[in-house]
Amino acid sequence: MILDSAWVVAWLTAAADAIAEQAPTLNELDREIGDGDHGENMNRGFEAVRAALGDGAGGSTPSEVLRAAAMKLISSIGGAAGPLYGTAFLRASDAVSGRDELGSRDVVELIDAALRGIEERGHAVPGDKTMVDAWSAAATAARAASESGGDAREVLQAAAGGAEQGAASTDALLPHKGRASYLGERAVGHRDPGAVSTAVILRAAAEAAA
Amino acid sequence: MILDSAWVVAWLTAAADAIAEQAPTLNELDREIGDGDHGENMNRGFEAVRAALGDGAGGSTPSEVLRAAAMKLISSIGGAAGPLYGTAFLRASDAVSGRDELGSRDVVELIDAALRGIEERGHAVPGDKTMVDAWSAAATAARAASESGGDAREVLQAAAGGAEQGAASTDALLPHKGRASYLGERAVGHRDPGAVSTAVILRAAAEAAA
Amino acid sequence: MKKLVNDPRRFVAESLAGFARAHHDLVRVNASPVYVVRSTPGNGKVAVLSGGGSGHEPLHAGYVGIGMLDAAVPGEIFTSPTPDPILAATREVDQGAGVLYLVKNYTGDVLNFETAAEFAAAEGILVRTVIIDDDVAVLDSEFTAGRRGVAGTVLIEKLVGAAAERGDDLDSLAGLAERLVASVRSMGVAIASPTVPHSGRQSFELAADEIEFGIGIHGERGRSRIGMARADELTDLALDAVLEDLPRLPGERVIAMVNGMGATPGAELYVVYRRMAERLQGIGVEIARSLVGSYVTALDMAGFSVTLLTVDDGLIELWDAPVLTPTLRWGA
Amino acid sequence: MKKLVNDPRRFVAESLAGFARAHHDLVRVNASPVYVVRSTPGNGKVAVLSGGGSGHEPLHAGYVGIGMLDAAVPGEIFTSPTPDPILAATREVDQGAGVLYLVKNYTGDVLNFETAAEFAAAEGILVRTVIIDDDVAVLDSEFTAGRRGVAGTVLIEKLVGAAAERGDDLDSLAGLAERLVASVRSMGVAIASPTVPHSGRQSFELAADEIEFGIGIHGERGRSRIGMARADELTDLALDAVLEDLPRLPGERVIAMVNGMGATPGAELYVVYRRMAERLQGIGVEIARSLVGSYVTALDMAGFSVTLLTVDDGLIELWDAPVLTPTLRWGA
Ligand SMILES: Nc1ncnc2c1ncn2[C@@H]1O[C@H](COP(=O)(O)OP(=O)(O)O)[C@@H](O)[C@H]1O
Ligand SMILES: Nc1ncnc2c1ncn2[C@@H]1O[C@H](COP(=O)(O)OP(=O)(O)O)[C@@H](O)[C@H]1O
Ligand SMILES: [Mg+2]
Ligand SMILES: [Mg+2]
Ligand SMILES: [Mg+2]
Ligand SMILES: [Mg+2]
Repeated sequence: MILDSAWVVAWLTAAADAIAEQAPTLNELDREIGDGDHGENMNRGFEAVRAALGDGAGGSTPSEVLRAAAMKLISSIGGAAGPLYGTAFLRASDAVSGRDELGSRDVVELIDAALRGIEERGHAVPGDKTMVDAWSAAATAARAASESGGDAREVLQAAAGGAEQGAASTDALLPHKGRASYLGERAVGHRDPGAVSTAVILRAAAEAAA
Repeated sequence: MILDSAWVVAWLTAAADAIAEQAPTLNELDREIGDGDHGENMNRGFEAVRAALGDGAGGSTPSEVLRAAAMKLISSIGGAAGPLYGTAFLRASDAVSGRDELGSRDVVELIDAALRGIEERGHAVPGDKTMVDAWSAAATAARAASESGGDAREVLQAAAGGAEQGAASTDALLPHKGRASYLGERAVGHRDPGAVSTAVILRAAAEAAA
Repeated sequence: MKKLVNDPRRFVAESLAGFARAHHDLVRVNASPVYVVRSTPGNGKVAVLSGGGSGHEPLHAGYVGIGMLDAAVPGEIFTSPTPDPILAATREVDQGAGVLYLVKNYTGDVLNFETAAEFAAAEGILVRTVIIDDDVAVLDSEFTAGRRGVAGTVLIEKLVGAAAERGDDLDSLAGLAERLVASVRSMGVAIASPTVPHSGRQSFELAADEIEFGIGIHGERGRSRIGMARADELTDLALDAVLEDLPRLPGERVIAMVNGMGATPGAELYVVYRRMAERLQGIGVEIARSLVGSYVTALDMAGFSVTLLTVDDGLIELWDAPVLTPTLRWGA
Repeated sequence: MKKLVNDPRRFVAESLAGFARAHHDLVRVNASPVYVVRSTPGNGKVAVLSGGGSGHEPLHAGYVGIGMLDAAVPGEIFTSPTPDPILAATREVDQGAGVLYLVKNYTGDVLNFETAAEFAAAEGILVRTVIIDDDVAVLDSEFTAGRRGVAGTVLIEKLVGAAAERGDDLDSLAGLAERLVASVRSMGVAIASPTVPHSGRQSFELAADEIEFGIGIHGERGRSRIGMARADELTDLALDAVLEDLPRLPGERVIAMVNGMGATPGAELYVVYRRMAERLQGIGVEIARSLVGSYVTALDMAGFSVTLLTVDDGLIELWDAPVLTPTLRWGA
């Protein structure tokens, strides 16, 4: 499949499906080191996006669809994840504006922009045990795949794999941001829910392109 | 032992010991069909009596000691049992006033007076599943023992046995007075705590005379 | 369930001590015998006194103050106070105009207040007693101890207290209280049992899907054990029981109360109130005033009760009259 | 634990609907987007707005009214509201003098209010934001999200609300709020976990002899898990943590608060208050005013928090100033 606006719609729809399915797991992870609502929040957000896309919102370019989704996420997720994912998708939209189809380099820039957006909004850096760990691992893997000549689909596969590794890497980390940071040592050994939802979303992106 | 004021003191002391020991059982019975405090209430009352007797309160005749105990019970038990047992001991005191030693007929009158006092205060009749069932069975047994020539000690034994049977008889009864009456049918099969505490107190009277 | 207590036998005394420190501007707590009086005695008015077992906080001590109770006499947990503290409080608050006892209908309370009233009369203090029995869960027949006094007690204490502050005499206050008792009904539901401090045991065990319907405020089991249901269904059950029993005319006005049993958060009580208000609107009963919160509790029992009191303009005026107590405050 | 709910996803909406019906004389609840405003707008004054996840009732909606908040914006359970309702409420309450956001320090609240403030500024509405972080359980370091905003929030909302009613301008109100944040500290203990409606699961499991020390108000686990202890010991633990951290001088005055977490009866809170008052007296700290009750909760969590705010005559005057809200009422 070519990565046009239809792909973004397919991605967001696949993400909505996957988040709905994973919501209980995300709630449970958040219950361990947060307040137990991450799955609830993400599900509310992506169902809102799904509904908006159904109403033909979105647009004719990837950038327009991503912007429409960002707005929905900001206005429906709430909590910490809402502004963070909202900013991520806004920046991703900016990064690919004007293009009708995305190539491998565009995908790298899309993910990079999302990562930078989250870092700027939340002031977290890799290693703080947040979704940033998943996004940054995804960005690194995506860039590597693209530089070694991978096509857009391969870059998305790499990003998804990177995000999953980044999420897994949070188990060992001491939290420095978000609610988990209240627990300090007690949070070590637990996986960050936002990093996991990031991996779920990027895996959906890869599958939508497959 | 002759039934003089020393016997009343011995009786009340034995009753205080027995109530203290039975308090958890009485709480438990009351938990089933009341509010779970009967043992607590009776224990508070008889410990107050014990303390008063220790301070040399009481007096030189059975009647005086019984009156002192009645006052303590009224001012320390509270709940339904307080005024009822208080009245019982007041009337018992009146019934034997003036005598230094009690014979079998005096014992019968003492128990009769206590029963009538409780019935007048609480408006319960035998069969209502209250302490009245224990007192009335005790009174009947005491009268029978006295009429068949039993001495005071034998009359007290009979009263104690009667009270125990009266208490056991409450199991099958439908409650018409006190908290248990709120439960109606749900209280059937449970023993009335006040009837049990009555049996405990009258058994102590018999043992103090033995 | 765990509790914030030290020695369970000192629970009532220590809680009152904290209450006294927190509200010394409004009330004075007498340590022995235990009773609570307002710090500024109303001059020359009839005194309104209530009391009963502890464990129902803020009832009754939380309602002592200007425009409500002159004295509250708390007993041990779920145990009526003995006559002594009732008598001592009566002596302190009587100003010659007499004292009105508002007594919840429990054998223990009735007998102990009766005894205190006899002693007070012997001392020449005018005492009238009105028995409150608003709980429709209990069959009101000669084969029971009669209906229990529950959440409606707060409404009666507020209205009668306002009339006393206004200067009504003892007989008219007793008459008012009796009219109020005739026009108030309550029904309660428990979704979790309380635990009595001295026993540390739950008063009754409930499975995750069971509740007690028609409970009192002492951890007694209820009229029946039924399955857990949605808030709206539980509200309907309780409200229907009240409506069936409340003498009323369509188009009439009520004070509507949703009372929490001690461990139920306010947010849940508003879910119940929402349903009750919709239902009443549906049958043309106007809610003139409302009260939603944990006002008459049973230790840490979870659940709620609904109470309706039919009112007219005169009663609404009394309801709106200034009240200044640790728990209820308005207009002052 | 069982709850009085219908559809868990409708819990916040239905509870607010009941709240709106019960308090229509004081507040108006906007259904979509969801926010609560006082029914009588203060004319020309600076508007004070707060909000955050639901589940902390009566915070914040219960404090909307004369002399306290002009608007409250409740999110889903334990989830910060999104920028839209914050912006909509901001538009409604702004009277040209600007709007002060009082925000509890949680990443979600901070980011969503920040976003709303940017939108509001773009529309030419003056907005100042003050972050409240009174919870000493959390290490205040760059390695954490910083301290949480907990029970102290109520004290700040009352005092700043009174100053706004008095007519203070936006900058001085922000300055006052910052001074208050610097002089308030809280510490909390959970003896039983809350249950989040949508999951139906307890946020943490505690054995009968365990408690969580240093908890927040979202069912997060605390700083540490320790053994259950007597009320006085638990009070000392919490109070010591507060005293260690609170910048203070001997002989100074405080507003002292014992807050219930949702399922803890008031009678137990007074046991805690008793101990706290004795301890403070012992070290020569005068309790100028006090607040004991469930004012900032975590659904049906059981436990308490203690809060101290150092005050002077000026602040006591603001505390005593009239307040007329569904939850706090005096002088009006
Ligand atoms: N400052 C931050 N920077 C980046 N990500 C963050 C930050 N704070 C929180 N997060 C992410 O947000 C997730 C929690 O989201 P969610 O549970 O929906 O919000 P809340 O914590 O408000 O309940 C965390 O797992 C973490 O990945
Ligand atoms: N009207 C009555 N007449 C006689 N005995 C009664 C009456 N009401 C209650 N009782 C007795 O009192 C007992 C309960 O006493 P207690 O538990 O101490 O008081 P309360 O019911 O106030 O908690 C009952 O078991 C019953 O025997
Ligand atoms: Mg969360
Ligand atoms: Mg009892
Ligand atoms: Mg009792
Ligand atoms: Mg949250």
